[in-house]
Amino acid sequence: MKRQQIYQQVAFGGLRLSTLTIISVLGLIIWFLGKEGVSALSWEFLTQAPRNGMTEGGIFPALVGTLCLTLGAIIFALPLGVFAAIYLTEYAKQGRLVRIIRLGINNLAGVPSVVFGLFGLAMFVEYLNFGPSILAGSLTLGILILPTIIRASEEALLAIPQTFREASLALGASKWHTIYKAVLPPAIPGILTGTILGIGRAAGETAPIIFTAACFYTARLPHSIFDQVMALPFHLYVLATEGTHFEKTLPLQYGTALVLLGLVLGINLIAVIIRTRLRRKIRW
Amino acid sequence: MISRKGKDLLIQNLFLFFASISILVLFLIMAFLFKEGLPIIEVVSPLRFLFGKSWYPTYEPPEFGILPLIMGSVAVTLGAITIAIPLGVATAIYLSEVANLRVKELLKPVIELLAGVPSVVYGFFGLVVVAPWIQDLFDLPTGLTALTASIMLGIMASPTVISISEDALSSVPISYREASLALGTTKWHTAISVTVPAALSGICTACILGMARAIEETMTVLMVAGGAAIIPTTLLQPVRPMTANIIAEMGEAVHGSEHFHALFAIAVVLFFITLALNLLADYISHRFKETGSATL
Amino acid sequence: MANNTKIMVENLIFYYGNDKALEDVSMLIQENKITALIGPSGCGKSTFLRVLNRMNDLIPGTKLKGKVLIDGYDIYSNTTDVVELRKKVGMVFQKSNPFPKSIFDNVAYGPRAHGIRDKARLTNIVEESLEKAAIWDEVKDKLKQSAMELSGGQQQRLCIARALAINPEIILMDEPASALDPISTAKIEELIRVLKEKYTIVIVTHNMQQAARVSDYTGFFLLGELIEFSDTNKIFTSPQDSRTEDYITGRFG
Amino acid sequence: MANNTKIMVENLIFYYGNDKALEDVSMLIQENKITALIGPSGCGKSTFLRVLNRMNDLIPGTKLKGKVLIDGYDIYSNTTDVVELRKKVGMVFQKSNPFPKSIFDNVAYGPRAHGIRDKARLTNIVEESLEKAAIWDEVKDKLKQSAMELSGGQQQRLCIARALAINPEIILMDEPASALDPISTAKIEELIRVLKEKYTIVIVTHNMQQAARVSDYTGFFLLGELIEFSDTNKIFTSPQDSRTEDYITGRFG
Amino acid sequence: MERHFEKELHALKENLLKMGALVEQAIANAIKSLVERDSELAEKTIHSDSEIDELEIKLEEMAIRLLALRQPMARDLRFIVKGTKIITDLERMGDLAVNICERALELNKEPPLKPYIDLPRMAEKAQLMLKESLDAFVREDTELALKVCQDDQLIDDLNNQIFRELLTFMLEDPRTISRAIRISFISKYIERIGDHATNIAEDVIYMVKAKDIRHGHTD
Amino acid sequence: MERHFEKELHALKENLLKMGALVEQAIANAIKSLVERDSELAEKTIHSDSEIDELEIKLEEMAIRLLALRQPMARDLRFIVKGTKIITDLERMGDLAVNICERALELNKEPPLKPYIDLPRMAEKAQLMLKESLDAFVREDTELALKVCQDDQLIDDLNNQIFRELLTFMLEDPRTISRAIRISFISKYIERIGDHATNIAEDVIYMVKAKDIRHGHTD
Ligand SMILES: Nc1ncnc2c1ncn2[C@@H]1O[C@H](COP(=O)(O)OP(=O)(O)OP(=O)(O)O)[C@@H](O)[C@H]1O
Ligand SMILES: Nc1ncnc2c1ncn2[C@@H]1O[C@H](COP(=O)(O)OP(=O)(O)OP(=O)(O)O)[C@@H](O)[C@H]1O
Ligand SMILES: [Mg+2]
Ligand SMILES: [Mg+2]
Ligand SMILES: O=P([O-])([O-])[O-]
Repeated sequence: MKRQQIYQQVAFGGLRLSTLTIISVLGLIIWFLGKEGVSALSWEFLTQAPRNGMTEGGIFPALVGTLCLTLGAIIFALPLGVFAAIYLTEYAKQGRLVRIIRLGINNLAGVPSVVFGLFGLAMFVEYLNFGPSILAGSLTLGILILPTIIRASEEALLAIPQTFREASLALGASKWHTIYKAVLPPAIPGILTGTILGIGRAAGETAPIIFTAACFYTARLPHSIFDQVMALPFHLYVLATEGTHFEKTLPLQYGTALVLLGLVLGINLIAVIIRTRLRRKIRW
Repeated sequence: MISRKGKDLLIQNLFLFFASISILVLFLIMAFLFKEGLPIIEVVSPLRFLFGKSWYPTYEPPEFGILPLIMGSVAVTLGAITIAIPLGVATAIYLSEVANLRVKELLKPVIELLAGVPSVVYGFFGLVVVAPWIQDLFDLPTGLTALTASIMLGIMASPTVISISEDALSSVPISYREASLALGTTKWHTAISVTVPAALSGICTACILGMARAIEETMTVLMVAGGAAIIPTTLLQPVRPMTANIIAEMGEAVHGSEHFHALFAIAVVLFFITLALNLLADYISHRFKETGSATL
Repeated sequence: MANNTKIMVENLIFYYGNDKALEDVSMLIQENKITALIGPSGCGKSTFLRVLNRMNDLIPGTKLKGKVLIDGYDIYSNTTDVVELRKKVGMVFQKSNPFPKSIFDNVAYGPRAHGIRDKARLTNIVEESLEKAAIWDEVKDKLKQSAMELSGGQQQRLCIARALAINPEIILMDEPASALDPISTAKIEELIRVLKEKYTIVIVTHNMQQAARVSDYTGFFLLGELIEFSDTNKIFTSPQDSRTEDYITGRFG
Repeated sequence: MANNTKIMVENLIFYYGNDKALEDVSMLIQENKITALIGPSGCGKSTFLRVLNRMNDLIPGTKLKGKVLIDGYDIYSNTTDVVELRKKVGMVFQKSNPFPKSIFDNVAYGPRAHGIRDKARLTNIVEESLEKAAIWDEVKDKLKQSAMELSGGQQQRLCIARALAINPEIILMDEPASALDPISTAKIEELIRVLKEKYTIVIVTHNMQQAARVSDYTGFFLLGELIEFSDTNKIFTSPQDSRTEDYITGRFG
Repeated sequence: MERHFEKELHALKENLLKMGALVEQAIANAIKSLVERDSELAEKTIHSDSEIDELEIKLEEMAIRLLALRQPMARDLRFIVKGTKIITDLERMGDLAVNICERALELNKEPPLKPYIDLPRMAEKAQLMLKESLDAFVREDTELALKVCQDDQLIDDLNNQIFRELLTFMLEDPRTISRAIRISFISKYIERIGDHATNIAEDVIYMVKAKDIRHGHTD
Repeated sequence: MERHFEKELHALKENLLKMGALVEQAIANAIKSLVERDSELAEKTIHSDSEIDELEIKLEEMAIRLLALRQPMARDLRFIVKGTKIITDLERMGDLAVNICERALELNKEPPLKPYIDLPRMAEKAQLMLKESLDAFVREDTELALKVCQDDQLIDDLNNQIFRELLTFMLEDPRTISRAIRISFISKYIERIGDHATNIAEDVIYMVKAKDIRHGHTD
């Protein structure tokens, strides 16, 4: 029996080590970016356009661009996704068809984002002739996060105990009333979490917007949804891979990386906080 | 005022309408991919396309063999999962079976947060930190290699693996653990002979999804994998995974050209690979469902 | 009180897909009486109960033959309004299932669904229903509190109050006390007995002693058939069918 | 058979954090007898039971005073090997919890964990345990089948077989039949009665009738105190304490 | 709110007392019909025994229903089981009253043998015992019940005394034989009534103390 | 495996039969001690009544335990409740056998009055009724039980006949009075034994058919 105890000690040691490794590597990345990037951060950096062939100045247009694209994606994807999820879980007859649709949605959630980029390019930029624009980019990002939102909402809805529906129907409530009053309220945290995670994803994505919305440089803020915009992730990519001024723009790169990271992690953090808050309040 | 029944019906149809749109859109994607990708068959046979060893889309005549790209993806992905799976699963087991509640409640959300870090940030980090380090370490001409990409992807994929595996482990009913301990076994024995097997399908799913995450990754590999369209023999060579290839060349490909169709065809291949992985994950999680294990 | 038939079930046959779950069941359920349904697991008690307010409609692939008349109206006719039916036939489930809302909102849920918006009237209904369900004293000071914070027995009585709030005539209960401790169970049983003065109650239980304690009539189901239906007194002291006798004396299976 | 004390509990006090869950409990549990623990919900029955095989160790922040001797040895002394203790004191839980493995592997789990690898010996142990748990005939042809495919009652008997396979001397059961239908319950009760020939059994139940049916001794707990402990016969026909009388005659609370 | 079960228990108790009162009345009437040579009253008393009989059946059914439907335990259980015994005792006492009436009817057809002195005293004592035993039952009063048990001796003594007296009568005048024998039967009946009251008292003691005192059992 | 409860029910039944056998034996011995003027046997029989008394207490405790611990229903419940009644009947029959012995002891001190003819016949009949009622109980045989009920008439007739005969004796010879009265008591005791057997038979019918046939009740 003592041997069993020794096995246990050794094994637990290994597990601890793994955890430590993972946590420290991830921590290292953030700490490193933070350390290097924080010196680049300043009010000007956030509120001014890049200057001098993007070797100086700030990231304001990119920040605005990312916000526009993300907002557009949400406006498009949120209602569609939630409504689709409600239909699939509450109304559609659960059978082979729904299962196939579900599989298709799941699968699209895992399709490389570059594929969405290609689709956006072919569909919105070329076929519908929006050109590279906020509209095309938003729609592409919207479609990219649509599966995430549908899936998260569906899961949230499916997690609502059947008994709530039965209880409501047994009280003589109509189907819509049941969904609206008994099913949706407790499902909101789940739907919200899924949505916010989607927002984070949309804000951080690069590949889908390269062909559909982003431009290297524009100092001017967008005036209409048919304008091209700069975006933070693409901006970072451009700075980091454009060999000529690599060393010179390094502080800018760190700054951009930090802002992007902060933006996305901030959004995700909100999701986590909302989830834990609401979960604590609504329990069954 | 319309009757209650009428109102219900109206609302139902409204939902049907929205659902149809989103499903339609999602299926449109596939339609487009195939529409743009399939024409490549007229230029090159599917077998030559998949197994051709050279990728020279701009030569005259062009060569559309994507084997180097596939091998690039494979090399990078295998490298990534050898890092992500052991570390990820071990961490998940630690969190659910060993760590006390406080540690677990702190670390779990942190790791989930990290899953949201944009890939371009990882790419950037790889580019400015890891690549030079690899270059120095192995004394290479360039630090942008399959290994560098593997490391970055491994780090990127591990939160996915940890998070889903840990969910699977935590949702193994506490009663299994109690049953095992009550039979006079140690915690470790309980973990490996009851908890992990019960969560196995969830853990497998986690690994497959981690792998999918590595395969579908675009920006990171674009930035750190080096970009050479050759079949790698060691991990220390630069490679050009499929995703990186698409994004790198799409800007130059003339709309409607063979090159253009070839890039879409690569997307189709990627689509099928992801589909296969997802189906596998789905199958595994359904297969063992009744044994009480956790899935997504 | 005259014995009036409230529910009349005639030659009811019920299928889940191709599986027959009820086989030619006929039963007369009396007004203002408590009718208990007992029988081994899977014999169709819950199915029968849910036929009475058409909750089985929710399960796809079910089929029903025979007649179910409530107050003389065929509830399975094409013109039946299911929502109206369910307002008349309330239901309480095995596991207490309050909504994750406040106690007040739980009870007000039904009335609100039926269009009552007036705050004073709602308050009135809520108070009355909670009183009828013998839980008013325990919760009157915390109506705004979440219903999830109540104990199991209190939750179940809240669910009964919720069902009473829509002013039904019939209350169906599917093993309403099976998840409760003996003391809460006793309270629920006492409540059920009081409620019969105003309502017709049908209760499913796999606890024979409970059926014996609370009901006026008892039906014994076996493999989808109604083996014996009569006076509770009679069933438990001198059943007519030997299968009933075997079951209640514990000699079965 | 002589009446030997198997477990001796002396002035046991148990805390969850700062909440006292057991208050000065002393009890002598006889060898080869069935001891039932009854009482209202939350009175500390499960806590007491889990003290006996130190399953409470798993809950952080618990504190224990007093003595628990099994066969004369203090199980809470520093030198006690908890793993050995739990081999000696088997446990069966309220909800049947077979592992998601084959029937065979479920029963062989304990012996294997304790180092038995020999196939023939394992087969022997499995067969014997299943026989003792009165489920051998029902499963002998499907030992390779998953245990999850058994019915609730069969699962619970399988869990008993699993506990028997490690050859314990004492079996603790925490409401082993509360989730079962009456027929399965009767089978489990019959089994418990047979098992007492070889084992010392302590069973928690909130079903007084069940305690009355199966046990030799009964202890009545209330708010963490052991109010009365004696012959089952005596407790149910002529209890000494008026609180016991009130509880068993249903006049309590 | 009062528990339903307790209401039913209460109803059982009430009916038992009602039955006790009927039996007491029957005994009183029987003795009265004898002493006052009132054959009509005797007839009436015999007739009204059917009421007691019906109550017996009704009460026994109530008890069985309670046992089947309420699964009583401890004190409640003892109350109901002993209740069924008490019912039987009461019914038997009712029958004995009828027997007294029957003998009274026969005696009333013949001239009086002698004024009854001890017999009414004995009957009164027996009635008191019945009353007290039922009181003890209702009030769960073991002391009273014990007193009833002790009083039985008195009745037995009176019975013996009456028998000896009657024997003298008969020996002196054989024409009195058939009457004397009838009277001795009546004395015997009353003695039995006392015995049954004692049974009830013993049952009360068992019910309250959960201890059997019959046949001098103690532990 | 056989249910534990059934084992206990079985044990109750067995003990009831054992008690029945003891009572039968007691009656037989009582009559024998009378007919054969065997005072020793009478003494012994009186003495051994304590065994019956103890069985009564034991059986009643068993029944109460079963009611408390097993919550029997339907047939089982009727069996146990009627069982407790049968126990009382048996115990009472045991007492009556003792009473017979007591009278026998008294009679044996005096010269025989006349050879007993009807009395043993009557006793035999009563024993048979007891035996048959218990058989009916064990076999749940209502026909046999009905027969027992009908047989009771025979015993009543014999009792009356004996009484009339004894009356003649007494009138003829006053010296026989005290003996004759004792014999008439014995006859009465046997009649009561028959009554108790009838009670048992009625209980059997109720138990099996769940129908009360006492007091000519039918529905
Ligand atoms: N949704 C369903 N689909 C298919 N079969 C079902 C469904 N619900 C119940 N059944 C079957 O119908 C039969 C009757 O089930 P029902 O739930 O009415 O039994 P029950 O008497 O309520 O049992 P229990 O006491 O276990 O609740 C069973 O054989 C069951 O397997
Ligand atoms: N893990 C725990 N942490 C804190 N308090 C606990 C814990 N488990 C039980 N308690 C408290 O200890 C007391 C006794 O609980 P226990 O589970 O022993 O009761 P029980 O008699 O088994 O009740 P039941 O019949 O509901 O199972 C209760 O007040 C309960 O709230
Ligand atoms: Mg059911
Ligand atoms: Mg417990
Ligand atoms: O396309 P990405 O996932 O690399 O941003």
